[in-house]
Amino acid sequence: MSDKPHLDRDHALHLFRQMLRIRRFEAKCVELYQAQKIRGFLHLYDGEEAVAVGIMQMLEPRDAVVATYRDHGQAIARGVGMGPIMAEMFGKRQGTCRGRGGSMHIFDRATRFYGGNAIVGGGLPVAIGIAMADKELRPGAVTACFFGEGAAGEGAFHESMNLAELWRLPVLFVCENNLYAMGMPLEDAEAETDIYRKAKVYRMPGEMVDGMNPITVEAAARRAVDSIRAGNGPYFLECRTYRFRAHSMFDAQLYRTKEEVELWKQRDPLARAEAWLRENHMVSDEEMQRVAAEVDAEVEAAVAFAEAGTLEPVEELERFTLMDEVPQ
Amino acid sequence: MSDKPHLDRDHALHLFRQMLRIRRFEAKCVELYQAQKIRGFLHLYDGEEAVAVGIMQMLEPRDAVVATYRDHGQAIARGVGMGPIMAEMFGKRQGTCRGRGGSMHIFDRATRFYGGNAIVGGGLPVAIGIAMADKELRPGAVTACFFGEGAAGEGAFHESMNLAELWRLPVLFVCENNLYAMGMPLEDAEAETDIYRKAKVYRMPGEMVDGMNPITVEAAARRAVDSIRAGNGPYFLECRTYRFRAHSMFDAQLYRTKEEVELWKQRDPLARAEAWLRENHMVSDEEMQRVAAEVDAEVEAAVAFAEAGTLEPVEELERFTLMDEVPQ
Amino acid sequence: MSAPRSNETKPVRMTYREACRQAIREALASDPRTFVMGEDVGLYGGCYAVTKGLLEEFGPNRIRDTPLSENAFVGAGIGAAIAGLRPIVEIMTCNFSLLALDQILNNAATIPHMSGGQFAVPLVFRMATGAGRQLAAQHSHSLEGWYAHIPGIKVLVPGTIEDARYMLKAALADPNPVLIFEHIVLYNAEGDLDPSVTDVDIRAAKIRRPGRDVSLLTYGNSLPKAIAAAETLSVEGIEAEVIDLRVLRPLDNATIFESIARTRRCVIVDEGWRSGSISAEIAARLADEAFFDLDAPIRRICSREVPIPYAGHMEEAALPQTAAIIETVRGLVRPR
Amino acid sequence: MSAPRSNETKPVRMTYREACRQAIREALASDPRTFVMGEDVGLYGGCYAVTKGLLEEFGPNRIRDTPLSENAFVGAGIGAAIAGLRPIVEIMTCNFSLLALDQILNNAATIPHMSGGQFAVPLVFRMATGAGRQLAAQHSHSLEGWYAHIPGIKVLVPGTIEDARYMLKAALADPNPVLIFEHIVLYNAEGDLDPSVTDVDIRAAKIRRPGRDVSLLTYGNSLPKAIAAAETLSVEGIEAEVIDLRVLRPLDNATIFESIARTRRCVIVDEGWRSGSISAEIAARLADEAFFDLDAPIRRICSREVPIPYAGHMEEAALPQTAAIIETVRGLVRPR
Ligand SMILES: Cc1ncc(C[n+]2csc(CCOP(=O)(O)OP(=O)(O)O)c2C)c(N)n1
Ligand SMILES: Cc1ncc(C[n+]2csc(CCOP(=O)(O)OP(=O)(O)O)c2C)c(N)n1
Ligand SMILES: [Mg+2]
Ligand SMILES: [Mg+2]
Repeated sequence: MSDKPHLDRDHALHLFRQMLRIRRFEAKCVELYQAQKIRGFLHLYDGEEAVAVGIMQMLEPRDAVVATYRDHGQAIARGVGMGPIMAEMFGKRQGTCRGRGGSMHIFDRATRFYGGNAIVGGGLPVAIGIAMADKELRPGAVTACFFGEGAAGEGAFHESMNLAELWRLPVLFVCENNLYAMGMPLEDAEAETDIYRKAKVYRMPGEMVDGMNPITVEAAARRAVDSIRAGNGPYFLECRTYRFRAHSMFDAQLYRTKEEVELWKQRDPLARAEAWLRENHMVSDEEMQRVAAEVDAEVEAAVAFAEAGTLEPVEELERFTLMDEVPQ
Repeated sequence: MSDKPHLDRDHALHLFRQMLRIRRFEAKCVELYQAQKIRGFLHLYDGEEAVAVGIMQMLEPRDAVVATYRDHGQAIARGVGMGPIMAEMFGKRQGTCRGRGGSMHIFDRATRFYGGNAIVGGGLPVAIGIAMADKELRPGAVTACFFGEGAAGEGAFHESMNLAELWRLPVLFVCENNLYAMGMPLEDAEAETDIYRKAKVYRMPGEMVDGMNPITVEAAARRAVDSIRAGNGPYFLECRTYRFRAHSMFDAQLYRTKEEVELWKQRDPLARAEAWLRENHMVSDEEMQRVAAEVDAEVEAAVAFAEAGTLEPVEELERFTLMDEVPQ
Repeated sequence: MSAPRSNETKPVRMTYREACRQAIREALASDPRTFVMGEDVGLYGGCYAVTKGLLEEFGPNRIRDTPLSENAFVGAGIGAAIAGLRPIVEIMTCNFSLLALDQILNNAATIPHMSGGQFAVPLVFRMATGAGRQLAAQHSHSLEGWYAHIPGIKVLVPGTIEDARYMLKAALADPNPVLIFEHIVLYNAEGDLDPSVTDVDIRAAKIRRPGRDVSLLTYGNSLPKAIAAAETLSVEGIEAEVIDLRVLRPLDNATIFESIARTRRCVIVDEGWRSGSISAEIAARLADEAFFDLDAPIRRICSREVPIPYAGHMEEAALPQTAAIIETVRGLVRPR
Repeated sequence: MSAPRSNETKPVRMTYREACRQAIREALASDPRTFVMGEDVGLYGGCYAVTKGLLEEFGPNRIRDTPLSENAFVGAGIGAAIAGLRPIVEIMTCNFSLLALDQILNNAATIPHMSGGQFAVPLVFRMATGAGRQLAAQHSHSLEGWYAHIPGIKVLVPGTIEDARYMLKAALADPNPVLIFEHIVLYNAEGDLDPSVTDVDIRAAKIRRPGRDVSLLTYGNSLPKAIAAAETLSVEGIEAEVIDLRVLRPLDNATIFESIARTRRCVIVDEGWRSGSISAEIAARLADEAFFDLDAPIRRICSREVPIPYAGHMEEAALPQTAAIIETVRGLVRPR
C-alpha cells in the first residue's frame, strides 16, 4: 500500500485547520487561566500540533486513544468537542468528566478517548490492555498510545513494550519527543537518546519522524497503522517535536535558552503549513482569514458553552467512586 | 591487560573445589529440607555453579555483591562461611541474619554481601546505589549484581540499566540466564531472548558467555571488571546456564522435559572441570578424593555448627526493626 | 445467600485450593469475556497450584502466562476491563502487588470517578496473602487491610471453603475492581461444601459462631484461630461470638454494630500490622458510632510490627495466635 | 528541644518553602555524605521550587537530577545509604511514590531487620502531599497516614515553619529511613522563626493551643484549620486543645493520652481518606488504652472517600474544613 499522504489542497487545508484549532484553543486557555477560570495544572500543546493531527488522520472511529496530562491536542484532533473540554476545565457538570478530571484528565467514551493520564508512563499498560480486548472484540482496531520521551525512563514503558510485541498487540506507540521532561533535558535522562531505537530491543518496528510536519507524521502513521492492521503487532513512532510554551503554568524555564526556543519556532508547523499552502497558491488571503474566523468562532462557542455550564451538586461527590453498572 | 585466565593446575583445581563446595552444600540442603530442619522456600544452585565461581575470581574484598533468593552459590563463592549460612536456614541466632532471613536472604557485612533479595529485580536499584556510594567513598570498587533472566521483565531492570550507564557507575550486571523463570520459558517471556542485547540499548557493553564453564565466565569477568575499574562505567554479562533441580521445593517441573534436563546435565560444569583436570593429568584419584573429603567435612562442620546453634529469644523479635545506630 | 436445603444433597469435601480452582473454572466456562492472567498460572500450574490443569482445559488465550512485569500486566488487566473483557488477574502474592500499586490506585480505583462515570473497571485481582510458612519478610505480608484504605475498590478475604468457592462469581458480577486475598495457609484447609449453596453475599459479614459475652471480629486465617479460642472459652463459660468480616471494603457495619450491641465487648483479630490495620478502622467506628454500647475497652490482636522473620519460633511469635485471643478475652470478660 | 531564649534575637519571617530549602542547604553544607536526588530538583529548580538555587550552590553531584525512574532512584537511595552516604531522596509527590513502594517497604523498611541488624538504611525521603490546589485525583492524595502502617520507617509531617526548617536535620541524624511529607498548600505559608530554636524533637507531638474542653488531634495542612476552629469555638466558651501530631510513626502516645485524660473528649482531623486513616489508629488506641478516660464518642474528620476531584467546589467538599470541625466539636461539648 502506498504511504504517500494525498496532498491535495483540501487535505492540506484540513491539516492546517486542525492544527490551528489546537493552537487557538490553547491560547484561549492561557487567557482563561490568567482569569482564573481554569485552575490546577495546565499543560499546553503549542508547537506539537503536527503530531496529534498527523496521527489522527489514520485513526478510525473503532480505534482507541490513550493520552497524557498534555491532552488537549490529542482530544481536539480526535474529535472530542471543544465545548465539553473547556467546560471540564471550568469544573462544570457539562465537562467531559463532569468536572472531576480537569485539563489533565479528558476522557470521552464516544471517541474511545481513554484519558488523560497524569502519571508519566501510566497510560502505556492500560493501552496494552485495551489492545488485548480489541484483538478479541474489535479485530482490526488500533490503540494509539501517546506519551512524552520522559516516559521512556519509567519501568512501565519497558514492561509495556515487551508485552505489546510478545503478544503482537495492535498498539501504535507515539512518543512525543519534545526534548525535555519538565526541566530534564533528554541527554541528561537517557543513555540512548534516540527513543525509537529502544523499540528495536523488543524486536518492534520503529522510526523517527519530523514531528513538526503533519505530512511526514501522517505518512509515518500510515505505514504504522497499515502494518498494525495487517496483524504484524505493535509499531513505534518517535516524533521529534518541541514545546513552545513552558511545561505548565508554574515553570521559569531555567533549563533552556530563549535562543533555542526561537530556533524551534522557526519550524512552527502552522507557519510552515500556511507558507506551503500560499506558495502553492492553494489558498487566498480571504480563505485563510475565513478559516481563522471559523476556528475562533468555535473556540468562543466552547468558552460560551463552558460559561453557561452548571456546577455538579456536591451531593454527587461520591457518585461513580463505585459504579452501579458497567456503562454500555 | 590480558583476558586469559591463568590456567595452571592450582587455579583449575581451585575452581573445581569452589564449585564442588556449592554442589555438596546444596545436596545437603535437600536432605535437611526433607528432614524439616530447613523450611520455607529453598532455591538451589545446582548446574549454575560456574557462574558465581567464575565471577568471584575477579572480585576483591573492597567489592560488593548483590544476589537473589537463589543465593547460596554466590554467598559460598564470595567467602561467606557455610556454617553461618546453614545456621541461618536452621533459624538460629548464629546464622548470618540471626535467623530472620533464611535461605533467600543471606546477608554478610564482612564480605560486603548485600543479600539475598526475594523480589525479582528488587536488587538492581540497590546495586545502583551501592555503586554510587562506592564511586564516592571507595574508588575502584565494583558492585557485582546477580539476577535471573526473569528479572529482565521487570521495570526495575530497565530503570537501573539506564541509571547505571547514564551515571557511569561501577556495576557488573550478571544475568544468570537459566532459560526459565519458575515455569516461564524465556521465549514466552521476552520478545528479545538474547538478554545481553538489551544492554546495547543503554549503550552499555555486554556479552553472552557460556555459563557452564568457570573458565569462560572468569575470562569474561576479567574483561568486564577491568573495564569497570578503568572507569568506563557498567558492564553486562549474560551467562547462559541451566538449573538442574526444580525451581524450589514446590515444583512439579511440568514446563520442561526430562530429556532437556539430561541434555544440559551432559554439560555439568563440575563433571567437565573434573574431566579436564584428569585428561591433563593434573590431579590423581587420591587428590580428587581428598578434595571431596575436605569439602564434605566442611559441609558436615557447617551442619554441626547449625545444629549447635541457639534460638534467638523471642524477646528479641522487634530488635533491628528500627536501628539504634548505623553499624560501622 | 440461599439457605441450605434439607439433606437431600450430600456435602462435598474439598480443599480451599480446589474451591478456588473450581470457582475460576466456572467463571471461564460461563463467560467468554473472562480470562486469567498472571505469572506461572499456566505452564507451571500456579505458584500455589490453584490454576493447575486450567491451561490444558482452556488454552493459552484464556490462561495467559505473563512475564515478570507486575506493573504492566496489572495495567493491562485494567485496560482490558475498561474495553470490555472480564479479567481475573492473579498477582502471585500481595507482596509483589506493590510493584503494581500505581496502576491499582491511580488507574483502577480512580478512572471511573475521574472520567465522570464514563468507564467502569470490572475486574478481579486475586492474590495470595499472609504468613505462617516461614517464607520471611518479603513473602509474608498481609496487606488486605491496608488495601481497604483505597476508595474505588472492594476487598474480599475468603476464610472458608464456601467463600473461596463462590466469592469469585460475585466479584466478577460486580462492575468495580475487586481484590480477593487468599491466605497461603488456608490453601490446604479442607471443608465440606453444601451443594445447595451456590452463591455468597459479598456485601455481608457472617456470624460463624453465635455468642453472648464478647464479639471476636476477624477474617482469613485468623478465623480458625478465633473459633478455636471460642471453643476453649466456652468450656470456661465464656460464650464468644465469632464474626467473619469477609469483606474489608466496604465494611459491613450493620452486622458488626448489631453484634456489639448484644455483647458490649469487642476483640478484633487481624494478621496485618497493628498500626493502621483494618482492626484500627473497626475500633474507630465503634468508638464513634457505638461508643455507648461498649462496656469494655476494644482490644486488638494483630501481627507484631516487624518484618515477618523466617525462624519458626519468631514467626509464630509475630502472628496472632489462639492463646493470645483466649488471654485477651479472659481479661475482658468474667465467666458467668 | 531547647527553649526559646529572651528576645535578644529577632524572629525571622519566611515561608515554609524557604524553611525547607534552608534545611536542605544546611544539611548539604554540614555533611559531605549528604546529597539530594530526585526529579527536577536541579535544573528546573524543584517542582515546588523548594530546591531552587541549590544546584548552582552545590553542583550536580550533590543536587542530582534523575530521569523519571521512581523505582530505581528510590532503590538507589537505599543502596547508597546502606553503603555509607546520607541521601535526601525527593519524590516529587507522594502520588508517584507508589511506583517506588516496593523499594520502600520490601527493602528500606525490611533490610535492617532481615539482615539481623548488619545494615542500617539511614536516609530521608521527602515528598509533597495533600490536596487543595485543584490538581485532581492523581496529584492530590494524602498518603502519609497510610505509610505510617509500615514497620521500619518513621513518618514526619511538618505543619509549621519551624518543623519544616528543623525536622530534616533530626531525620538525617536518625539511623532509619525517615519519610517527610510536605503539604503543597503550606509551601506558601509564612511564619516567624525563633532564631534561638535550632532543633526540634521528632519523637514528640506538640500542643499548639492549650484547652480544657476537647482535644483536636491533627497535623499538616489541617493544623491551621483546627486552630482557626479553636479560635471560633473559644468565643463560644469552648476551649479546644490543638495537638499537632508531627510524627505519625511512631505516634507519640504520651502526649495524646495526657491531653485526653484532661479533656476527656477527642476529635481527630486528618486529610487522609477516613477508612484506615491515621485517625483510625489513634481512635483505636484511645478506645483500648484510654477507654475509661473518655466521656464522649471519638469523632473523626477526614477526607471523603473519593478520588479527589478537580472542580474547586467538589475538592473543597472532599477535604476536612474548619466549619466541619466547629460543628463536630459543638456536637460533643456543651459550652461552659
Ligand atoms: C510518575 C510521575 N513522575 C513524575 C511526574 C511529574 N511530571 C509531570 S510531567 C513530567 C515531565 C514528563 O515529560 P515528558 O514525558 O517528556 O512529557 P512532556 O511533558 O514533555 O510532554 C513530570 C516529571 C508525574 N506526573 N508522574
Ligand atoms: C516481583 C516478583 N514477582 C514474582 C516473584 C515470584 N518468583 C520468585 S522466583 C521467580 C522466577 C524468577 O526467575 P529468574 O529471574 O529467571 O531467576 P531464577 O529463579 O531462574 O534463578 C518468580 C516468578 C517474586 N519473587 N518477585
Ligand atoms: Mg518531553
Ligand atoms: Mg531463570
